[in-house]
Amino acid sequence: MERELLMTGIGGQGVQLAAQLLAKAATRSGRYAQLFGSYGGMMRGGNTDATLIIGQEPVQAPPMVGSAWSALVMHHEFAVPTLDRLRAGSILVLNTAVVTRELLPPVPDGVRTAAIPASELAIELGSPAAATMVALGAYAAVTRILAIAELVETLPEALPSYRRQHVASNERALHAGADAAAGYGVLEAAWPAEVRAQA
Amino acid sequence: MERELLMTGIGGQGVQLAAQLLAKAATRSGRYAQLFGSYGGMMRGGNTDATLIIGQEPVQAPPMVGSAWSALVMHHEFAVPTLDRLRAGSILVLNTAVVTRELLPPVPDGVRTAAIPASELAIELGSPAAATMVALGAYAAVTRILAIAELVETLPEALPSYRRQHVASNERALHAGADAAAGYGVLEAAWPAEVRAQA
Amino acid sequence: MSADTPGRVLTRGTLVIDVEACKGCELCIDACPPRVLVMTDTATNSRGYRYPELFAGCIACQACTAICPDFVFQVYRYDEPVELEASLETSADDGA
Amino acid sequence: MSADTPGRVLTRGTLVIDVEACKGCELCIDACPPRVLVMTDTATNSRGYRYPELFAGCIACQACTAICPDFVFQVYRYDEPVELEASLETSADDGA
Amino acid sequence: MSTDASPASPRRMLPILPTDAPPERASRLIHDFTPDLIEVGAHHLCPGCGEPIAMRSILEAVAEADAIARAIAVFGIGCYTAFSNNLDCEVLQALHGRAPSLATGVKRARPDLLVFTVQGDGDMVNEGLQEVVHAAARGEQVTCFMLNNGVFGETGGHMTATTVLGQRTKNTLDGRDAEAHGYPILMSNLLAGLEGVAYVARGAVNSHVNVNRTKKMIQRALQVQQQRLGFSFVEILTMCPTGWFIETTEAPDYLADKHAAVHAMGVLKDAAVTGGPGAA
Amino acid sequence: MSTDASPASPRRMLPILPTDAPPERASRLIHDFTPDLIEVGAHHLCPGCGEPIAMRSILEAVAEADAIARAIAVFGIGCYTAFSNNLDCEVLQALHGRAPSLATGVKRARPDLLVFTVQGDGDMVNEGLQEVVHAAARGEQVTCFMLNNGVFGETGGHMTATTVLGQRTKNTLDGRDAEAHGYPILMSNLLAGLEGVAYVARGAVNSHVNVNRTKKMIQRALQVQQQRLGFSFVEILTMCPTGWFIETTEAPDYLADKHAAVHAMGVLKDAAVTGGPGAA
Amino acid sequence: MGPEMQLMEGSEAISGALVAAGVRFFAGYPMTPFTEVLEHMARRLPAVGGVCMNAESELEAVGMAWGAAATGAIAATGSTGQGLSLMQESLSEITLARLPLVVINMARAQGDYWQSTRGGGHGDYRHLVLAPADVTEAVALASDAVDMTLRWRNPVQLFGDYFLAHTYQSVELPPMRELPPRPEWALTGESGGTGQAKLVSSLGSTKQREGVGYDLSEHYAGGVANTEAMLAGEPPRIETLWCDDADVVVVAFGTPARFIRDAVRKLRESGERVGFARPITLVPFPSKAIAEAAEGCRAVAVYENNQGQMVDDVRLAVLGRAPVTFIGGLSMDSSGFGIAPDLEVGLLADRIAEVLAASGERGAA
Amino acid sequence: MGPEMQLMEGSEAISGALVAAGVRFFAGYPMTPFTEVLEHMARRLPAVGGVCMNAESELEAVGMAWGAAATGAIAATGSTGQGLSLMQESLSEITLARLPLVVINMARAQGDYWQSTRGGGHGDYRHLVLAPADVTEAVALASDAVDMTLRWRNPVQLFGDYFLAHTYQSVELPPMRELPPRPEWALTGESGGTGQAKLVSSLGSTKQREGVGYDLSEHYAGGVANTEAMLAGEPPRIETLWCDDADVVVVAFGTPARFIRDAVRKLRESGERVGFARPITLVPFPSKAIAEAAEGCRAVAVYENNQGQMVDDVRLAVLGRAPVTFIGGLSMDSSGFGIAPDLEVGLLADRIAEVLAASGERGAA
Ligand SMILES: Cc1ncc(C[n+]2csc(CCOP(=O)(O)OP(=O)(O)O)c2C)c(N)n1
Ligand SMILES: Cc1ncc(C[n+]2csc(CCOP(=O)(O)OP(=O)(O)O)c2C)c(N)n1
Ligand code: SF4
Ligand code: SF4
Ligand code: SF4
Ligand code: SF4
Ligand code: SF4
Ligand code: SF4
Ligand SMILES: [Mg+2]
Ligand SMILES: [Mg+2]
Repeated sequence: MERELLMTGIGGQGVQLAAQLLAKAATRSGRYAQLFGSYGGMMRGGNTDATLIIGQEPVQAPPMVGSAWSALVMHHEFAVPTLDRLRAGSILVLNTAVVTRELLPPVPDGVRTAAIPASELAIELGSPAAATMVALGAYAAVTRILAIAELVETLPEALPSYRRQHVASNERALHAGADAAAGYGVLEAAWPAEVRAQA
Repeated sequence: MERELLMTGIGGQGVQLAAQLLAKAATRSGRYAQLFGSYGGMMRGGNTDATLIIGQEPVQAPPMVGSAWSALVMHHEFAVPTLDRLRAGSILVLNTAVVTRELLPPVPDGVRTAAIPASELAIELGSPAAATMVALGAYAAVTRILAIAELVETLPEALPSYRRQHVASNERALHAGADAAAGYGVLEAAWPAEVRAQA
Repeated sequence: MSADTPGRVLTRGTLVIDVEACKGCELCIDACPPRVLVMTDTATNSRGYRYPELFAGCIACQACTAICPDFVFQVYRYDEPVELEASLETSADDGA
Repeated sequence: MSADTPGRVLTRGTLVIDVEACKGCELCIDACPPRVLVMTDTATNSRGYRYPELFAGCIACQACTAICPDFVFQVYRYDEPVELEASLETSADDGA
Repeated sequence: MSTDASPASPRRMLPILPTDAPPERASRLIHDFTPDLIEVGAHHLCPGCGEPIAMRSILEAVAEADAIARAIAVFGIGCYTAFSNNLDCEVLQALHGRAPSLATGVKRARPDLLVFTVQGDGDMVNEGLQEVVHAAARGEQVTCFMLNNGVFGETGGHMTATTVLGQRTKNTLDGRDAEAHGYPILMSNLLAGLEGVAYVARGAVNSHVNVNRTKKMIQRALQVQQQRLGFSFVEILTMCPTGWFIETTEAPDYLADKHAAVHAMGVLKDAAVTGGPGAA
Repeated sequence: MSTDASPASPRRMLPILPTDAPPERASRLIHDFTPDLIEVGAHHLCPGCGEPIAMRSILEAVAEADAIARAIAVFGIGCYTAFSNNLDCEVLQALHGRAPSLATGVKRARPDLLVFTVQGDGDMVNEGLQEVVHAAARGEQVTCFMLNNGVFGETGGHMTATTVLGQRTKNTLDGRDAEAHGYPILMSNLLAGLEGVAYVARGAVNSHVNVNRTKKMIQRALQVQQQRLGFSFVEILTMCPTGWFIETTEAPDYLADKHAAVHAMGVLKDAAVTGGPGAA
Repeated sequence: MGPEMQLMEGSEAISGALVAAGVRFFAGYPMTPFTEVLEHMARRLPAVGGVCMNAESELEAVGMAWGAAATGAIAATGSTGQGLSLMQESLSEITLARLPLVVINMARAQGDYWQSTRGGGHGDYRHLVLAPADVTEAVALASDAVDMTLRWRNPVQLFGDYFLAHTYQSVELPPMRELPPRPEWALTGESGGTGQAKLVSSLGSTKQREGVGYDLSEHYAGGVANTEAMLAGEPPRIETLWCDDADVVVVAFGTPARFIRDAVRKLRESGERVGFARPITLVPFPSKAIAEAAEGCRAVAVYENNQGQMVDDVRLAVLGRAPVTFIGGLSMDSSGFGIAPDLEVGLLADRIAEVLAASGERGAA
Repeated sequence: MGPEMQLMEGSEAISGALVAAGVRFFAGYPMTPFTEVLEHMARRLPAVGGVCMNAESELEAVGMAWGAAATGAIAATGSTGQGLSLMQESLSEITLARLPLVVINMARAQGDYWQSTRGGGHGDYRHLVLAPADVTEAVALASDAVDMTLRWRNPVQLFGDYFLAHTYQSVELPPMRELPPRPEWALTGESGGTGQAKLVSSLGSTKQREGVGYDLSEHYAGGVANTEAMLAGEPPRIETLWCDDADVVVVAFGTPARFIRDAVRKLRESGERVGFARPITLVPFPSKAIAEAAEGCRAVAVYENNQGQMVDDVRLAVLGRAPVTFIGGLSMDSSGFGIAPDLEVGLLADRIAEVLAASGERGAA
């Protein structure tokens, strides 16, 4: 079973770091992750996207997929190709602090959305750059892709050495996201029960 | 009709110059020549060979042939592959001043030989380097491949500019060779009568 | 050269600043001899970059435009210098 | 150094010349300080090259072997110099 | 564009002058946004990059020499390549390192044209060292401009053959160490020693004073070419805050203190002074 | 072998000494035919060629440094390549121009070995200029020997990047002309200016005095390498009568009057004197 | 799966695998998407006593690797597109000199298939070419590349792309291997003065005996024999899926093959009889396996991210037994890095469906 | 035949023909057997106001030719083996930049067939490749090469060898042609400052419009279209003899084909039904004509002076309709120049006879 997560945002939102964290945490948990990130150069405000696939067996899917189980949209500017790949039943975590209703490009029918004002929560936490961490916390909560604890444990390894002092703030961001998503419950569990038990 | 002439000698005997002269004269006479020379570097005493083909139409034969209508052997040292390519009826002009009976490698049966002490005659003429010119004169005489006059006319063009002063001595060498071969008559005329008339 | 009236500063020229072209590198800030260029505090252009603003006292020396990697400036020289209201900060050496 | 007996020349060493290896370039001829090396007139080795021959008066200086491109020489130094019969030519400066 | 007028900042109190339109007061435009020959002003080079500054000076000099309609620029490969399809001046794009040979072909085929290359240190001193040295020794009547930032900016800030000792780059993690990575090549000094070379100068764009000084070098180099005095060369030290892993505002001083301390600025050779190639 | 004793020649009268066997008189062999490390003495280089002389000196120096069993020679491509399969010293054959990079790989993999290249002017200054300059700047602990005859001997005597002005070669039929073909590169001078370089000297083999002087340069260069002082380089001017289209006997003077007049002999740099690379 | 599993991008995983397999010398020059291989090598090699050279250019990189390889060090180099083109002269001669070398070809798209498989240099030579489709396979093939290059004394290429270099996957690096003993042909200096001094040369390693010069013909004949033995002795590898009853078999290699596999899987799921074949070794090409996979099918479709190169090898394998249709195309990627934005599973499935439609059903005349 | 006929070696004749056809810029670096082309160019070009550069290396030679070509001068360069390998990066990019260029490839033997016909550089590109068998044909093809390279704005190679370079033949050089007008894409400096300044680049010649960067995909698509048009538009050429009733057709190219032709003629004379086919254009390969020539024969034999490269193209042409046997082999020439001492008409005839014997007679099952 492979679970696809598409992430899209703009430079400075921390999309790649969050993607790395989830992929590393999944690997630590004994799952197989595959992550392909792309970003438009070093310019601020450029697009930043990631295709993350987590499976219980070595990943078979290609680095970029045409259809995804879930998405995490931090910004609307380059979001169209991501939203286009969602299908009925896909899970969408939306950073509503930036992507307001008016700015949101069309979303396929049947997509289940968790609206999380991630950027706002991050600013409130004093870590505006941790916006995607907040959204990731929410994503983990509504999908049970991994436990928040598993993400937190992986933080020290995922952060570049010169950013290790940010472990605590990122931890807070993950929890804040999970808390913000509490109202959605589990939209769809990523893994069948027996697998979750195993992990 | 194509007539093959293989030439072999050692550095310093003037083999390549004689080959060039015949090829150029043939071209001037409206025939088609093809000449491929090979020599073993700049060392004195190295081999020097040439495959010359003259035809009335553009030459079809490859640059080096397996079987030849005639040969001109100035030295025995590297002569075996040349003699091997002669067949019954082939014409051989042999520089007997160097290639004595004892030194001569086996010659196929039926080869018609004109024995010309070319090197000796050249020394007598005071032009030891013109040995192959003498042999070429003899060759022209016994094959009528071209008239001696045609060779003589081409001399100025064939000699490199810094050797133009040698026209006269080379002319003498050609005649001396033809004279020396007089006793053999025409062993075989290179071209059918009508062709000769045309030229 | 000409002594400034206190509280006012002799101004020989001015700029047009193509704010949208700016990438916020601040090279112009240090380059400006009278230090009349100052970065916005938090205001940014649409790409998210802060950009310079001009105070009185420009001497039209073209230093800012010489060093700006993003071709942000037009420099104009006044036909006649004028005195404009200045601030303490901009005339002080440690400027903005 | 030691004055030569007239008609004889002090000789400090000698050569072995690998005549077959020689390519007749004559570099040794000019290199030899006492000019005791001379090319054959017409004699050649089997490849057709003339080669050097040695007269009395070698000083075992190794100049010939230093410059010979074809490694033709062995140089021997006599334990004791000897006087050998010389020729006018070889002791003269314009030598052979 | 969001305008912020937070009253917390004292600076906001100052009289900011309007700069969104030409002044109404009588005045003269003395320097425009973009040099005439750069067709699209906006480029995607990094904030604080020195290369656009150098590029601008080169183009201004070509325009001022009134040579726009008889010039061909040959571009190398590096970040500056962003300008190769962005100029209103004819451009031939070369492969990485090969521009001087292409420029040679252009100039020999069209000796009447003004031919110059735009290359970086990676392009010229690494990949294409041989080409430029040969062109210089040949006394080729072309001008080569080298934007020297001591790194391959384009690939992310790796060491080049001009990186100074001790400089940290992406693949000299502990700083360039002579034992492991050797010494920098001082390109201007190397070329100045060649007989075919008529003009060599090293400038920089880390201050407006240096920008102006360098502009004069560029002008002189083009002049030397037009007078057919021999090969001309201007090396321009440029900031690369991205590849140097420092703030944009630190880059000009870093250039002066590190890079220019080794690659010293100045005119190293001028045929007019020494009497032309061959006179040295 | 035909011995001629024509009575017409007065020289035949002179007492020619026997030289076909070692002397019977008590004596000591002080110089043998072929240096120990040249396995097959005979080679097919032209009469009067300077390259075998240089080759001999290099090998003698290696032997005298007692480094035979820990040396690797890296050969370029030129007439001297005839020696690459002819030595009792380990040899790595490089492509035309690439020897310094191969030598770098060898030395970095085996820093304990003595590594040197044997290249010609065509190989080093034409095809492989970049490789040697980079290796030198890197302060690579190898020695490069360059046999400089100012032509591609191997291809028949064409102009190289060291051919002096006015020299007639196969493709500069009217002599090398600066306008058309540029100026020669003075390789030793170029390298001496690089910081990583510890030793540079230019010798020649056109007289036994120069052969001996050059031998000392070679010895010193190898010493410099063994002391890990930096890159070392000896350029050796060699005769190429074939490529120069002159008599063998004229070649030594031609070298002195033409080639060495431009490529001047001498020690250009010695780290022991100047204090090692980096001290300059 | 295990505690040693780590998330790594392809470049890092390949570097790690090479070092684990014994590579101790690397030289390279940055170029996207090869750059990170160089960076990871620069980090990993010094730690194990190896050497990584920041060569001044690709020409010099391959030369340095050549020199190191001649001493018996296990050496590697690599580049991308233009850089590999520059190395062709040396790659050709290193092969003639019978030296082992691992070449990491992080290609931009797949336009260099011919260069890699035919040899872009001069003369007759072949490199073994391994084309992993993902990071896990790249790790395995990197180890194999080291084994193969030592076994045959012939360069071996790992043919990857931007995706392979930059995709992160959970992988387990193999443990560090003990270095094999230095091969007897390697230069060490020690044979000098013995009368048997070694020679490593593309012209042969036999010293001059009689006469002058190398024994070129002997050397060339040896090279030919080695190439033949290598091509015959190294088993071709391929991944095939669902070919037994396929109407159409689709052939693709490298990362693009994963997109094709996905497209084929999709078509299978919707009931189409489509098969999938992915050559893992491009040299030797799995011709027999492809011919078998194509046995009885109505058409073979070939996808490559180029104008059609491997399609020749597929045609040579199938040799007229089924029509071979090219469904690939040049990467129109505006970054120039060949990340192939046209690699869309849906689009690929459509192209395959077209071939299916045109070819009719298996067994039907 | 006429008074203008002169005896010339191939190198000189090719040089003369190129200059007559309009080549005005040449740059090269000596290497046997290409050297004489350079020498003759150095003699002939200045006389007609052209330029011949003694480039310091092959890399620089091809760069100089590139620069000259960009100004609209008809340019040529060339080399041999190693030298051509060094040029691959540039040859690839010159093609992408859509510049005309004539490349004289005086190969050592025929081991560089793949390099020439597939392109040894990076990416998808093809050069037209013309392989004359003798000097007369070389003269004609040299003129055609100039026409073709101007017609397609794509490099064209003349693939010769030691024999072609060094064989003297009686030939007539074509008269000097008038130079064509400078093409509109050529750089002249003049468009500078007009707002439409020209750009010549392998990344495209469209200037930056919206956004940043070249329009790579447009440029690549244009290149693909040009390559396809060229390959379809340039008629393949071939010489065929005695194929109609042949039991075995022998395919060979270049000078070696003349030895094969002689061998085939000999076999015909002794009553054997052997045919001969010689591709004159290697790109485009005369596949259709080969397939036709092979129609009904029992076997196709391919001779090349290499380990077997063109044999792939023959197999692709015949596509299983007849067995294809390789009867060539690597040149074992000890000079290294590939003059192929194994090219013996008798020996070749024997090899062909073997294929004949093994294949049985035409029409017999
Ligand atoms: C043959 C080749 N190798 C490598 C590259 C990758 N590459 C592109 S730009 C560049 C470095 C450019 O450095 P520099 O010229 O200093 O320019 P900068 O980016 O610093 O402006 C490299 C290595 C290439 N394009 N071609
Ligand atoms: C890439 C390449 N280009 C050209 C050649 C042909 N070539 C062989 S040796 C040589 C010149 C050698 O010159 P140099 O190094 O000066 O040696 P010399 O022959 O003068 O001793 C050339 C051009 C070659 N072998 N390889
Ligand atoms: S120098 Fe230019 S880009 Fe940088 S801050 Fe000033 S105006 Fe902006
Ligand atoms: S023109 Fe001079 S004084 Fe005016 S803003 Fe620019 S730098 Fe400052
Ligand atoms: S130097 Fe040597 S090769 Fe030359 S003539 Fe003297 S002995 Fe003979
Ligand atoms: S050793 Fe000296 S003196 Fe004796 S022959 Fe040689 S050069 Fe002359
Ligand atoms: S990487 Fe450096 S050189 Fe390149 S654009 Fe950025 S600052 Fe400029
Ligand atoms: S051509 Fe010159 S370098 Fe070569 S062997 Fe002859 S003399 Fe020596
Ligand atoms: Mg740079
Ligand atoms: Mg030389």
